[in-house]
Amino acid sequence: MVAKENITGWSVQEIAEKVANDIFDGAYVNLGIGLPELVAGRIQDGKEVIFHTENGLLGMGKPAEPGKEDPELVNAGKKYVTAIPGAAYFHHADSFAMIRGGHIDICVLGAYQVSEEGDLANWSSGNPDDIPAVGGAMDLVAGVDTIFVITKFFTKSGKPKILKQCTYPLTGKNVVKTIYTDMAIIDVENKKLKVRELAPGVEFDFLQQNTDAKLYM
Amino acid sequence: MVAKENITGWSVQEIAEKVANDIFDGAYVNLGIGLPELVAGRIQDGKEVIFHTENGLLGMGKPAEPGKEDPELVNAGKKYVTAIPGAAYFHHADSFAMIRGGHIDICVLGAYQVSEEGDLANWSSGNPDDIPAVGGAMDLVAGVDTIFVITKFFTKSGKPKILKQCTYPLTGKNVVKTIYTDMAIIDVENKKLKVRELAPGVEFDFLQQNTDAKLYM
Amino acid sequence: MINKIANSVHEAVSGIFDGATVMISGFGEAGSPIELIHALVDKGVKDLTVVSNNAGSGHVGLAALIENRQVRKIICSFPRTAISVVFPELYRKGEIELELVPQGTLAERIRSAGAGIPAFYTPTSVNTPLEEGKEKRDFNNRTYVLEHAIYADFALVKCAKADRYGNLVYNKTARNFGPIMCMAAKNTIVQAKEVVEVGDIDPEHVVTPGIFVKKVVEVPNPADESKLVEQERRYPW
Amino acid sequence: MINKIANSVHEAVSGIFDGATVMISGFGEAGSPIELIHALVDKGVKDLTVVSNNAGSGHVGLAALIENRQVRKIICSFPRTAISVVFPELYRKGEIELELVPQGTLAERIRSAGAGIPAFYTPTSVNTPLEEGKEKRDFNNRTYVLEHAIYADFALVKCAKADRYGNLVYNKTARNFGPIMCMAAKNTIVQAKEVVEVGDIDPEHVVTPGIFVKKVVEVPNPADESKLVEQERRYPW
Repeated sequence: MVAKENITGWSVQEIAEKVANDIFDGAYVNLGIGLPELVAGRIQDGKEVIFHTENGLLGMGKPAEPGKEDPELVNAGKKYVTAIPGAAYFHHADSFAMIRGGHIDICVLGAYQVSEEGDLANWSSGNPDDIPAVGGAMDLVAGVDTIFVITKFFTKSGKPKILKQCTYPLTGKNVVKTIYTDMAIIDVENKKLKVRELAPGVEFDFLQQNTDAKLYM
Repeated sequence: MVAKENITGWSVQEIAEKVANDIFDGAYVNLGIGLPELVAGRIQDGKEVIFHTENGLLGMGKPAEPGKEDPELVNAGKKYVTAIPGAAYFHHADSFAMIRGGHIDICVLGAYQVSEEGDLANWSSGNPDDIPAVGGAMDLVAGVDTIFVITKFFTKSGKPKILKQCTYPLTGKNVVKTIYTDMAIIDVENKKLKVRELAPGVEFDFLQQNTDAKLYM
Repeated sequence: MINKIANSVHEAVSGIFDGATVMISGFGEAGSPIELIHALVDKGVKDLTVVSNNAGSGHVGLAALIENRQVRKIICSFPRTAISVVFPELYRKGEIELELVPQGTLAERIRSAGAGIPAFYTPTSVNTPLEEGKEKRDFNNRTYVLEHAIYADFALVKCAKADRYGNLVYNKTARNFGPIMCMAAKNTIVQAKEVVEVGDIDPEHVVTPGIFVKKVVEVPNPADESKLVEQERRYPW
Repeated sequence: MINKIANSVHEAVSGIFDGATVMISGFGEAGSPIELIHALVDKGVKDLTVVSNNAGSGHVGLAALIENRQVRKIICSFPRTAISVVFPELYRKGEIELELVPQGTLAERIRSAGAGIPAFYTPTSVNTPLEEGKEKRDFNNRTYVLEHAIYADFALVKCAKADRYGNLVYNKTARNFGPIMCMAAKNTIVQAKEVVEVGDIDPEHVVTPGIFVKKVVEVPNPADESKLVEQERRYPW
């Protein structure tokens, strides 16, 4: 059996590129905070993808250049961004109408845990000492049909993030379509986890041995 | 007993002026179609009143001058109007948010019938051959606190419009605050009709004899 | 590349099918997408459910669509106007169905569909004949009725300016139902007086963001419905 | 004559009372009416329920209001940020109440209050711990929860331009909760970077029509919250 430490898998930029590959030309996409933000930079030339940020902007552009930050032009992670030509600003109720109303094609989110059936936990560790904070995560998983998760396969302490059952409080049930990790790309099909692609040097058995979720090839 | 035919009462312009007197400076006012439209022209100098038309304009101005009509600038009665400086356009859901959300101060409506308790019927004769059409009337009486009715006291066939009970289908129950007619101004107070002012030559007894609603002086 | 521009009104409405629910913007003639409606008359699809504030005037636009027997049912607030002749006649004969909805409830039901809200409570119509069949419920000592979202397969909308992303701005009170119908329909088809370059509409001034729009067709000189009615024109002419 | 212009932030907030529910616009610092909040700190009213997306950063703005023990309860979606220190401390001590609401539900509950909708159904939070205590109901084979409008006595809002009628336009993503909070509160108090003449804002571009606004005060050079936090400033200074 291969030790985890000896497997590098894909870099986060490579994972982001895999996600970007699955975003179609013309898609309206919402990117969560953290790893998902990398996806914007990996969209292939020739594809026109419109990024939505739930704090009221459709047509989010690149991060603001140093010295050109505008504190009134930020993304959902409160980072300074820009707007592309053809962008639109709107208020929060209209922004979440886009989300809840099913108008966003794809949402890419980070995860604490994903279950065998595509349940997602990404807002609370359930630790009573933590300050609970949910933001727009629950609205996104409830409103957007295609939820991609981008995450490392293991937590920092080496525990799998893909589990038979989530132990953390859920963000949504049966919502994840595909999980993009450094080890593999895994689709959730009819409440089953199907490994679509393995990172170089990663074997199916290694993955299966490292999660109590049942994986299919 | 005085015959109806011999009583002239107030002119429609005079009634409109009485309504205008009761509209406070700074009020947001919605005017119904027909007689209510006369009120706009009678607002006293020095008062600034903002007119709302439910098809998406706050700050409706005077009727459009002949030759300057814009088919895309109309009021709720589909008449060509103008917009004042400081006006705002918005869509129908926002417009009715203003109405339903209680933001309009006063609404002036026409009436088929008003009951003793302030019920209003102004959208349907109940005749099965008539094409039913409700427009914004029910939203207005449900959403605006102060509903003024401006109407002739008698129908064209000489029947009273103020009745113990409305016989036509209701627009709303217990909604009318004041009824401005050619014969008198009548307030609805605690579900009772109190005559506030009689037109010149009109006696209280004459009014009482011409309606089955109980009137108070 | 995103390019929602269609080459003709006929191309724009080509996907509309028999039995579809079609929202049509406009408050009377203001904002009514008359050229798109006429393309739909040409197409001849039937059994439509139309959602629109009014039921058309004279024998053009929505009235022509109804007269051509393409509309099974209309959901609207005010089908009666002085120059509405087609709808009243068919309605009296029992040949078209009517769902009469208070105007604000109509607007909110449309907006709700676009916003992913399946149902909401409103005070409008309580204690009137239009509360009939509706579930009632009290909140804070006031009675409300439950109203359901109106979803549509298509929306036909008129606007002033559009770009290839589908960003729209409107003209004056012709805005009316346009923005919320764009939100509520699966496929929103827009006729714009002018198609402009991406970036020409200030992001602060966009009224309908392109996400709500599927197709845009430029109609630089739309017909003036009231003039056509005055001239007693009939479509198809 | 309509003149909603107040002479100072202190005059603008003078009507706010102990126990009031106060909405505060902003998404982080973008759109946060920091000068109005500081005026409220100066005023010292207590037992406030604050409705705001976040719970403040550092020791200025909303964080200063909380630190000054004026807030009994906060209704928000995201009270946790890297530089949020005041709220977490009081929350852990049990000295401030939190109602955690998903961001879209928060926005829709605010908008509903402004639109006269007492309650609506949404799919958000179903099958999560945040559905707890909420009524559930199925529509078209999907489960939704019932959510209630959030009404407020006051709203404190920041915008870019305003006129004496209270018409407002915003700047970029600082718009966020401003327009809907203006609708939801009985008394909306706005700080504008610029007060312009009536007629200077194009009626097509007005985002918040004056009907939703009670008072406007010009604050030409609002503080930059993130800079104050960086400088470790504390209010009152």
